[in-house]
Amino acid sequence: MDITQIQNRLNSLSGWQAKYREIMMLGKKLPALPEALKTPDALVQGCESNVWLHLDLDENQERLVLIADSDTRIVKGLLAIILATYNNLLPHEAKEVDAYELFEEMGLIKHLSPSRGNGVKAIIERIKAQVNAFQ
Amino acid sequence: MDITQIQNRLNSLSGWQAKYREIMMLGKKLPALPEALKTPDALVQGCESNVWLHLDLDENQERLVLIADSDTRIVKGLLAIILATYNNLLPHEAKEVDAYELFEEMGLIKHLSPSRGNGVKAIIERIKAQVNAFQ
Amino acid sequence: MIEQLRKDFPLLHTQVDEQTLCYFDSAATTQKPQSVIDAVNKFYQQENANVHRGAHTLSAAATTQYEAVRTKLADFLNVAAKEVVWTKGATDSLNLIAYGLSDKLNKEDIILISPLEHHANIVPWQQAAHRTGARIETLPISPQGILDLEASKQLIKTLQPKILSVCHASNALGNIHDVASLIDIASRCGTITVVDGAQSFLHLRPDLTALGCDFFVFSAHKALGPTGVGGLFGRYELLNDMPVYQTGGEMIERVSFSGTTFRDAPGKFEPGTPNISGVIGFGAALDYLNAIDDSALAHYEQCLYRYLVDALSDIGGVKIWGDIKQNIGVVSFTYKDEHHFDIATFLNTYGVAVRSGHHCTQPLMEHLSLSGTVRVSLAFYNSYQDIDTFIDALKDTIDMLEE
Amino acid sequence: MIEQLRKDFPLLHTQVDEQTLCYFDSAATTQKPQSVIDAVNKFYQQENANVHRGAHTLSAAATTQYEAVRTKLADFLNVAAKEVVWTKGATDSLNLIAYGLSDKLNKEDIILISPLEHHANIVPWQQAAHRTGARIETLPISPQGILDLEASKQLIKTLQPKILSVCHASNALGNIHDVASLIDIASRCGTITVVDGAQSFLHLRPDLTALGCDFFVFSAHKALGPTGVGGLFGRYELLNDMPVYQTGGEMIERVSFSGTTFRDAPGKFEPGTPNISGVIGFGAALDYLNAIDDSALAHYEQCLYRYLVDALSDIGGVKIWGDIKQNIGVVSFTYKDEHHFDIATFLNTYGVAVRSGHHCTQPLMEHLSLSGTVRVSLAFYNSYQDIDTFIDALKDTIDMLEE
Ligand SMILES: Cc1ncc(COP(=O)(O)O)c(C=O)c1O
Ligand SMILES: Cc1ncc(COP(=O)(O)O)c(C=O)c1O
Repeated sequence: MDITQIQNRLNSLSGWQAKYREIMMLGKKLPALPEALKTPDALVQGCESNVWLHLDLDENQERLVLIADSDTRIVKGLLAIILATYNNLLPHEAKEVDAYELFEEMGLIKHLSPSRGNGVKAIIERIKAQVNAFQ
Repeated sequence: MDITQIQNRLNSLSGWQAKYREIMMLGKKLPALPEALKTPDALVQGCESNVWLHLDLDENQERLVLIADSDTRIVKGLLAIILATYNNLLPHEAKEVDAYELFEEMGLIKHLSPSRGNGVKAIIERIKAQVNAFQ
Repeated sequence: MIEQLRKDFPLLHTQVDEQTLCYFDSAATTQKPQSVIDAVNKFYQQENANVHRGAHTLSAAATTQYEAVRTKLADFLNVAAKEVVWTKGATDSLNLIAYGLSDKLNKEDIILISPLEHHANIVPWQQAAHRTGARIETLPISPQGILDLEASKQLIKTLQPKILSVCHASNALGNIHDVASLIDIASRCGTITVVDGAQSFLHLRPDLTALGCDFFVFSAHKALGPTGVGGLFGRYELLNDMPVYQTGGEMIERVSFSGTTFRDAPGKFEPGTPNISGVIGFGAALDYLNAIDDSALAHYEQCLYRYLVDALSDIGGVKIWGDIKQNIGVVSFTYKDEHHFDIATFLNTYGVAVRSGHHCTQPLMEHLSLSGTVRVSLAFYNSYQDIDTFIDALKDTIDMLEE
Repeated sequence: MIEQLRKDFPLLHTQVDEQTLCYFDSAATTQKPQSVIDAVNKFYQQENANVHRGAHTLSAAATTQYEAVRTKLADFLNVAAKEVVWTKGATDSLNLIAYGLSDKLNKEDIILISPLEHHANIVPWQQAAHRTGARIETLPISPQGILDLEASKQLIKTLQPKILSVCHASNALGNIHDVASLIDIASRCGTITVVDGAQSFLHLRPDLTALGCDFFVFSAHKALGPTGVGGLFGRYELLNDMPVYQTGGEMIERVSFSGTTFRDAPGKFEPGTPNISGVIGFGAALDYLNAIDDSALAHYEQCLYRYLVDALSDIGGVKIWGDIKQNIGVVSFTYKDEHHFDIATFLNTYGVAVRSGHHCTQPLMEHLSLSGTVRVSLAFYNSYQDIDTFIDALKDTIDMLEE
């Protein structure tokens, strides 16, 4: 599913039970990160649970490739949304995207606990910083 | 005025303006303590304003003689009531008297600020302690 | 009875996310009866004034009320009013005590605590140890998280600690500790004993004279009272002997640039304007507690707790941590390897409010090899219906996780 | 406008001892508008939960609200939210700062304060001086109790103090200090500047970026807010650099028996459960202040103050202390040699609530050779009628004393 499909799907569901279930399912589809890649420098600071994130350019050194994992299913689902947003974009395209705003549009930020919301923000900030470093 | 007269007079007055005025007037009738008698050991601890108190037996070593002063007029008035209660009693009579209760009966304790009420208590405690020491 | 009492707590009847709320986070903070809310309200509407040294009627009345609550609390705990100090809460109280006792510590000394302590009963002692060179040692607990009482007594005798500080009941697991018997041994060793009563105040209503401790701390917000207020009891001689902690107005006898003198306890530990409305609201909480039959209430809480433990035990994969025999009504559990946060988040979508995480007891979690648990903490205002709702929601959650 | 605003304060309409209340003790604590009382009420009835790390909706909402007030306050003071620490009040804030800056002091250093300070801005520095060997010096003031600004600037340059801590406005006399110009000089000497804003917060609404101070402290209860809460601003670098003060839950990053690490500011200074309802109530107070035209209000307060000063000056034997040109609306007076307590007690029988005594400024009183004063402190919710009532009551009182 691309990000628009995810967005439509989440918006179509009523009630937080269904939405969180869907988010969790998105997480399930994300492959687990090999233990070897769960390195300290891949850990995103500022998240309550563990979040590991790697961001790189593809073999042509063109488009973004992100892989990520978390020890909680729901955060992993949130990561799936973030990855769907950024994966495969050109760096200059990624600069135009504001995933946090997207989360806000879906009403997710308002419903997440503030520390969880700050975690999402920390992940997105980290992506932005790395994308900027590519240019 | 003896203590019963004072009590009757205060009870007959309505309103705290009149009562405090009367209390102050009682204080005015109390002679000032000579400066030489305002000694540190005459100072009663636990009062917000300065209160000096001397308690002794009369020349026949029989009846209580109290002299006291304060730098505030109202406390001096309260002292006048306390002195009227204890002066001229035999020590064993004084032991039966509870001046604090008397103040409570007149509604004065309830109306005094708590620290002022504690001051009155401290004065009475001191008198009691000294009276006990006589026996 | 309980149906009647539940009516006194307005928050229990609010809807959260269009769900009826099942509040299971009373160990974090309790809900407040209407009478407490009203007392705070009335104070601000009709009685608001600063306390102490005010000559006007409002100030005198506020002071009288404020001091009357001190006496009420002292009666509740069976100690003297002058042994009660008002603070910001249990954390503030423990900091005051750990600072105040530092003078008595040197690098030969041991501070003995349990591995079950809340961070508030660990870190201030670490700071005191750091300042003085004293050493922190911990009491023995089982792999399950239960204090080994006999071995603990033995350890106290062996170590002869200068200070023993333990919780009366664990906030993470709910375990009740037989602090009286620990204090009994410790006192004979000349140990100063501190009891963290944050969790026991409401559920066990301790008689401090019977417990025999030297210090006891609590937070009002965990016992039906307002936030931002708590207190401590200190045996007068020890209490008054401690150096001043925070300084400022009210707590002084005389200030001058050549030297300042302080009042006696409790005054010397209460600088500045106190949380007047908080204390007065807490007075209403004590009135509320005094008005209900506490043995009936304790019995009900225990029945509720049994019902919860039994229902949870029937669910395969659920593991309950801690002592389920002596417990104030807190269930800390894990389900297989699922993350506590996922479970709590799903439960919340059913209106079930639980807490998840380390519960400010990281050393304990480390001991249990857990990143955290889901914690269901009960109070007398919970109903059997609440528990049924929780169990149903948990089953749904598990189904979803297992999908 | 004022008649309208007065309606917002329920306490102003209560009767005390069958008299209509004239409340002139706002420097001790202000009255609260209904919206603040309602916010506290609503929190306990519908929103009560503990903040931080809670996965459930109520806890998340309480956390969001609590942190939003931090931002609101930061905006009010024109600083960043992470530079704001919540405390129990101004006294707690000053203790935190005096402790936190002690590391920077040694026996060569000078802490410079004014003789007009409240005990809360004296005694914590005396304690810091005691710990570190630093010396306390005071700024020059006139026999009348007015800071000599030029001589003060000169003294700062001469002494090159490590710390300068002065009140923005005096609680005993109401004098407003030109702290900006003192800070300007001090900063150039590398001095750390602390402003006690307990009295200025409400009346002067300081812009801290414009003032340029390193630290600023205040109490909510003196600015329409609840009791038991206050805060401090600290320039981030300096703030974060200070060692932790109180320790416990929330303020830690990781606790273990082998060592504990702490969060960054402001978190590291906020252990334990905060005064959540207090902060939320204070948020409503800030909303209230933000909604009214503050220049109109300040103008009104000044007119009221002039009216009061003029009326008092007409009474023979009355002496007003302090600076009547730059004043937040506090009149401290004596009448001949009469005791302040007698005057305040008589005024109280007319429903006039004033404060009498040393106002927690004993060194100032000593300087003025007074045992105390009668203090009339105004707020924007006072009326001209209040002042007329006071003046009449004072005249009656004087007649009685002169009888
Ligand atoms: C100038 C000043 N500083 C500090 C304080 C202490 O404030 P609080 O008692 O709220 O801690 C006060 C309050 O009286 C004050 O007026
Ligand atoms: C056992 C225990 N001790 C201390 C505390 C700290 O209490 P507070 O956060 O109210 O200061 C708590 C609260 O979580 C607790 O449960």
